Amino acid sequence: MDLAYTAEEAAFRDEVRDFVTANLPADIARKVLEHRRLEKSDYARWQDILAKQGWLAGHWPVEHGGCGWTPVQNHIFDEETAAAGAPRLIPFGLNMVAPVIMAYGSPWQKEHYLSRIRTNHDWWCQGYSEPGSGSDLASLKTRAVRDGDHYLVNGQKTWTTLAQYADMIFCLVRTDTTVKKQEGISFLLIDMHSPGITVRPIVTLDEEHEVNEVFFEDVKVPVANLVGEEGKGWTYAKYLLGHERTGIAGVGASKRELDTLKHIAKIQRKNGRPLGDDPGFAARMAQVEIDLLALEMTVMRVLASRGKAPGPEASILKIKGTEIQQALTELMMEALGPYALPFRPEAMTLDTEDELVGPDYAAPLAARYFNYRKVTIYGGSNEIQRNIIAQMVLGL
Amino acid sequence: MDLAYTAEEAAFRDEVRDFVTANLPADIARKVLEHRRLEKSDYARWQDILAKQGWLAGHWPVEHGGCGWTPVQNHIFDEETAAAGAPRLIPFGLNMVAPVIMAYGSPWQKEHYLSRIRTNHDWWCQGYSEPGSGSDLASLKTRAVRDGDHYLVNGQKTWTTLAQYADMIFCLVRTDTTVKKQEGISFLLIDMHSPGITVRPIVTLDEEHEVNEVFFEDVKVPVANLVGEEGKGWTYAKYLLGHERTGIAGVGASKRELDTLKHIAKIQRKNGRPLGDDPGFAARMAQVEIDLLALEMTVMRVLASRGKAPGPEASILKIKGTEIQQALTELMMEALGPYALPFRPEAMTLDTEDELVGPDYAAPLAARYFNYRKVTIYGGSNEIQRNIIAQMVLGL
Amino acid sequence: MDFSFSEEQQLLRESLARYVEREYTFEKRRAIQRSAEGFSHEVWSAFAEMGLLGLTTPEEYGGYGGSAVDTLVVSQVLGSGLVVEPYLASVVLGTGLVARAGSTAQKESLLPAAARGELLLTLAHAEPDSRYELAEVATSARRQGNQFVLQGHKAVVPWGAQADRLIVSARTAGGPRDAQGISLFVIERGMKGVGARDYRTIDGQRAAEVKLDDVLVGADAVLGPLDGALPLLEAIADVGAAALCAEAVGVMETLNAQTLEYIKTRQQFGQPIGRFQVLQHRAVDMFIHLEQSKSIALLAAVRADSADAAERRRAVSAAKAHLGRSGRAVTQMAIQLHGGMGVTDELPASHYAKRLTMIDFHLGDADFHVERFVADARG
Amino acid sequence: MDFSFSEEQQLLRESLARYVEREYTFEKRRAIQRSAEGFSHEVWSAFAEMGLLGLTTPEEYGGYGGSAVDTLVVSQVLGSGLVVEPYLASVVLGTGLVARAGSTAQKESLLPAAARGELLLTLAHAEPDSRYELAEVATSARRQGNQFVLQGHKAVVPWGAQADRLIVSARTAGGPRDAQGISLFVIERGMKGVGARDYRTIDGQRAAEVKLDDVLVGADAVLGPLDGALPLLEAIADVGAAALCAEAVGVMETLNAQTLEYIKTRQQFGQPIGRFQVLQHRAVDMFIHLEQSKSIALLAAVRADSADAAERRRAVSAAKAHLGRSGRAVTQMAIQLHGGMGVTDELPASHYAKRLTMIDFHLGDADFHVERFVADARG
Repeated sequence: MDLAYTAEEAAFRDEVRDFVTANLPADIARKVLEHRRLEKSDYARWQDILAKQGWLAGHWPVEHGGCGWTPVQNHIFDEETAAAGAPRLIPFGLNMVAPVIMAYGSPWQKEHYLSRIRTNHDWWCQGYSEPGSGSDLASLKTRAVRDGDHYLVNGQKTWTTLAQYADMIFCLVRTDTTVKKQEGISFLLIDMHSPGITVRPIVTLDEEHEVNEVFFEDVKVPVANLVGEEGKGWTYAKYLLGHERTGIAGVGASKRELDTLKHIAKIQRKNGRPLGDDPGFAARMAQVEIDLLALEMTVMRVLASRGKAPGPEASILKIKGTEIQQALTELMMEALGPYALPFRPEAMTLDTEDELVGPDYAAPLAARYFNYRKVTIYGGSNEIQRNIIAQMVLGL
Repeated sequence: MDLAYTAEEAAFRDEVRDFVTANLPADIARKVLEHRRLEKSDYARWQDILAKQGWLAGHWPVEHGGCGWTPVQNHIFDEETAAAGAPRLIPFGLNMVAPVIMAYGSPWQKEHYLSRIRTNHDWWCQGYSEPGSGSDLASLKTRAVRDGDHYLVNGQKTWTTLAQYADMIFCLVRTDTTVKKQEGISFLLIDMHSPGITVRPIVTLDEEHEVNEVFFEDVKVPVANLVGEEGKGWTYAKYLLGHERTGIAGVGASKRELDTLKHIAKIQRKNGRPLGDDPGFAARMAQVEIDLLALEMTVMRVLASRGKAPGPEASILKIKGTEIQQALTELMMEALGPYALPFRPEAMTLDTEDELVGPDYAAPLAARYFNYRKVTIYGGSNEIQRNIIAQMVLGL
Repeated sequence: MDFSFSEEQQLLRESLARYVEREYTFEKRRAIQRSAEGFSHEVWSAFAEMGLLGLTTPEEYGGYGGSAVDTLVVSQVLGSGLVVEPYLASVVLGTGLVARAGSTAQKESLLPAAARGELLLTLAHAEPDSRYELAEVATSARRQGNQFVLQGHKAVVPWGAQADRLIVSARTAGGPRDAQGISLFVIERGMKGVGARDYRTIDGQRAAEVKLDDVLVGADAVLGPLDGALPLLEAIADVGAAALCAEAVGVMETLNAQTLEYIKTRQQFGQPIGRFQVLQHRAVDMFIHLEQSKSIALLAAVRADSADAAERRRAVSAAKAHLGRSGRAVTQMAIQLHGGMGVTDELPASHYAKRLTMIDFHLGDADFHVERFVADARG
Repeated sequence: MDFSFSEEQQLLRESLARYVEREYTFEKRRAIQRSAEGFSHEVWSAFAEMGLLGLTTPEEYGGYGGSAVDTLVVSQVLGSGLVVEPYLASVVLGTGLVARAGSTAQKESLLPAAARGELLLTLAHAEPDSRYELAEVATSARRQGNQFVLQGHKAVVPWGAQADRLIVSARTAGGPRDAQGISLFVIERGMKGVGARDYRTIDGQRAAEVKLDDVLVGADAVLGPLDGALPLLEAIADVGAAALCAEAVGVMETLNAQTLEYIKTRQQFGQPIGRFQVLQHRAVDMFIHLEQSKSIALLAAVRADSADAAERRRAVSAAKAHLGRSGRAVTQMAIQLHGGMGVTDELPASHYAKRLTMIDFHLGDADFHVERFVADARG
């Protein structure tokens, strides 16, 4: 039992920190730390910087062009970049489709797509959910019909995050309607620039545009873009979901947000004293901090015990991670008092400053609280995660 | 909209208060207020006093020998007696079997049993639950087979509160095994002194004896003791459950316990100051007080809107009432600090005082916290109550 | 004890509910919010015609002399329909203050016009660092001969840029947190030195930062007792808080109904999601919150007019704290039960959710009111 | 970073777990509890033989010089088996204090005997009004020549009537809540003026009120620095709290397993009640609490021995606060899922529930530790 980082890990942390200090653009960091809107170019700029360093896919195996970081190194990387205010890495290519391609993709897919992901060439998005299939993913209806050397895809995906920027989408599609629903699903890689694809924004309750509907009308997809075997899409999807859930604990980002919360609580006043000195508010902050401390240890335990592909226990990380994220947004909003009320989308960029309307950190926080209600819904709602644990871990 | 009591109600309150002040034995009140054990004789003495005054069944209709109190009067009576430290009235006769007999009993049953309940002659208990049928009450197995002018009863009931004192038990029994499970149930009134009945104590986790198993071995029950029709027991049981749930909000008793909690918090020290001055503890107490204030209003609204037999909405009263009761026991235990630990059953009587071991109110409180976990389980667990609301009120 | 509403109250509720249902569609609300002023003069006039705007105005000034229970009836319907118009600011707070403490001249000049919908009032009280503390006033009103010079910054003033008259609190004596020394002034929005920075609020309304820069007003602008306005502010804030509780109940009632409807219709795994026990129990918890909230909001409304300040404060703080917490809990469950749809702008429920959440931030949040409840009980 | 236990630790855990499973049946535990002393000398001797009682004793005094992580390993198994024997009092706290601060003479006279199971130690520190504050000591130790006269009342002393030696805190200087002026004394239970009122605790152990009435001790009874024992008390209390957290994890693990087993077998409505989604999610919440508790208890154990007091306090307070709350939550769910059976004396689960709940009341409850966590961070 030794909870200290090894000398190598400590050195790696220093290396990452130094790199981030030297290379993370200040304007991007400020946007992240102040909860402002990130443009496509912000993500792209930072991912290009990492790609140049060879770190965009640092956690990938060396054979696929990664650095073969250990899970602990990857955690350190997450933590350091998050702390400094780096944007999250868009996971759809790096952490979602890439593991599937590595495990089940054709040589060409590996050669072609993995290198383009690693070099930040393609922006990927995820085509899973449909209007009628949210939690019940296997009921999806988007059809892909084989027609010579390509498929014709028709249907609709929804809740597609940042599809408006995407070059590629990985999709679960139905290739066979005559078998059990899980068995008729295939996994396709589709060029978002293909004729027949329309992206329509979904505006969220904070009036932001982050998710989309994606419509497919007779979209031609080469058969070479089928991953693995036809009808095995469900297997690949489950494989992917396991990978998705580790990162979702979001410990690094939550630690940063906790610091921000403490900073805000120092500035906000209650009866002429810092809000952070209020025993009730301080206790609530401390309880989130304690939960987060426990979660961080739980993440490390999972990483230590399993290496890469976490089992259903990883659902815990999703549940606790998102609960903590929400608790932090809630406390930040509460901290503002009446200044939680102003809603000024123009303050989501760095250009428009207006010190008249409350402290400069205030404007995005209530909107962010509402936006973050999504985190217990997406990626398999927390109810679905609990069902998974009940069945797969507890045998209920 | 007028939330003031009428002049008549205010006068009634004064009358009850004066009577209780003059007639409630001080030793009994002390036991109640200090959470000590009540003996059979304590209950009996107080109920005799009320019976003599004609108030034991004050809320019964005049035609059955009651005073015909309105629901509001009954609430006032509850509140005043509870505040003064009167024991709760044992409900099994007064509030549970009596309404069933009034509604469905034979003239003889009404004449005979109602008068004996009203005069505190018979102590009743309830024969519903069985080892295999808790929440799933309708699956009960105790059999009653018709044999001439009597039934022969065989089987077992459990969780029978204070059966060790009881003269009578009302039982749900299976008289027909060939029909749908709800339709084969009948409602019998059984003399606890009958040959073939054995009562076996169940010791609870606080080492108290409050509940029992009751075994029936060829117990002869006259057919005259069948309530209503054979096979209609389920209907009567549901009728009864509706009645049980109004009182279970326990607002009067919870108000008294809240006062006790505040008293304790004034005496207990934290860092040399009264615990009640601690912002965190004070806020938790206040939140229970606010919940209770809301619940009292909800009870009054239910009473005002429906008069007597509450509908499924009354499940709210059970849920919130018991949650508040538990919150109060929890805060009391917490208030004690390390003095929650001593477990001294001998302190449950008034005789053995020992001021050395913590403040005099301390000894029963942790045991009481554990005992009170029962309140969200019995009388239809709170999960069952939520199922009822979901189905009957929300139509889910 | 009588929980029934009077015939007048029932009529009022029904006619308002009918109007809101027919005229105040969700699309119309959206258009109103996006308009320059953020509220609809047409709706406001309709409210005036229905007698809503003079509901609590004394009869001699063209109103109906109604009670806080009448306000509850109206506020609850406004909540159900998610009406954004400045009823709380102008009718409950503004008119309420003038009716309680105004001079005859002030009443004559303000009340009938406000009741007719021709004059919009608001209370400009909070300041950047005051949070919810009513006694915390740094804005100064310096005597200058027979006049006063106002200087300061009023924060998050509801409809501060739309109101015709602002009732501004300012310090005429004492230090920044003293109970004594606070006075109220009625000022015109267009006066020299009055600046209002208008913005939307996340719950669909408007507010403004109001800067007072050497604003010169006459002695006749003083509303109520000089130096002694705090009790008046406390009383009107409680009336306002009770109205907010009633509005919250209306919002919650609709939000619950929408959520119930959604889980009864949304199909997953071959059945409506409302068949899943976990979601059923969540819906039950929402229902219990609603019933308890109705109860405590009623108590607050009945006590809000009470001459006994302790009784009033106790009931209002209990209700506002309760609604703060139950509103938060219900909102979170409602969004979660709606799944992805719950976080879209397109769905009415998400707008109900925003209003229900943010009511906690008006006139004292749950923490504030729990603490006041505790402090008052300690005496 | 390495989460694995050493081979020795694994062996220790396995042999202790085997012993507890075979020998420490629930019925045997019940008999032990009902015995005059409330613990079993036979079990205690077995523990001595297994090396448990000298686990943290320095090697030169007949022990193994183990760490707080070793203590975690043992405590967790003791928790799983709901062992009542005075391990915490005598081995973790008593032996721990002597090993840290005792003179050579004290070590020689106490440690080997304690490690052999021949001498039972306890810490008599808390007082009737001190709640969980370690600096709050009113018991006095008045100098009388070369001796000290102890006077005071020590409250809820674990195994205070069974221990052979009590380590008593008393004030040799300063006022009742001063950090300076606290000293420790080793006294014999049978000394003149020492009275112990023995009683059971609700979590199945024993404690006593210890009255010190002019108890005369020599200067050689002083343990550790005169007037400066508070840091020592704080350090050992943290080691104890970390052990309690580990024990709580063991209790929780068994309680969860029992509950899971119950809902898988108990039939209602024609199926195991574990088929109901609401109960499933409750079981999942219990599982999540357990996993998070395991994590934080590990952190506390690793940091409990740390020379950096700030690091130690932070981890221990986090863990103890977490276990206090998660223990409470898990207990309540476990009892509820057991239905009526959950509140019976006959069921082992109810005894696990009592211990898990009451661990919060030993060495600082969740509120205490959250407040310490906050205060320390503020500095």
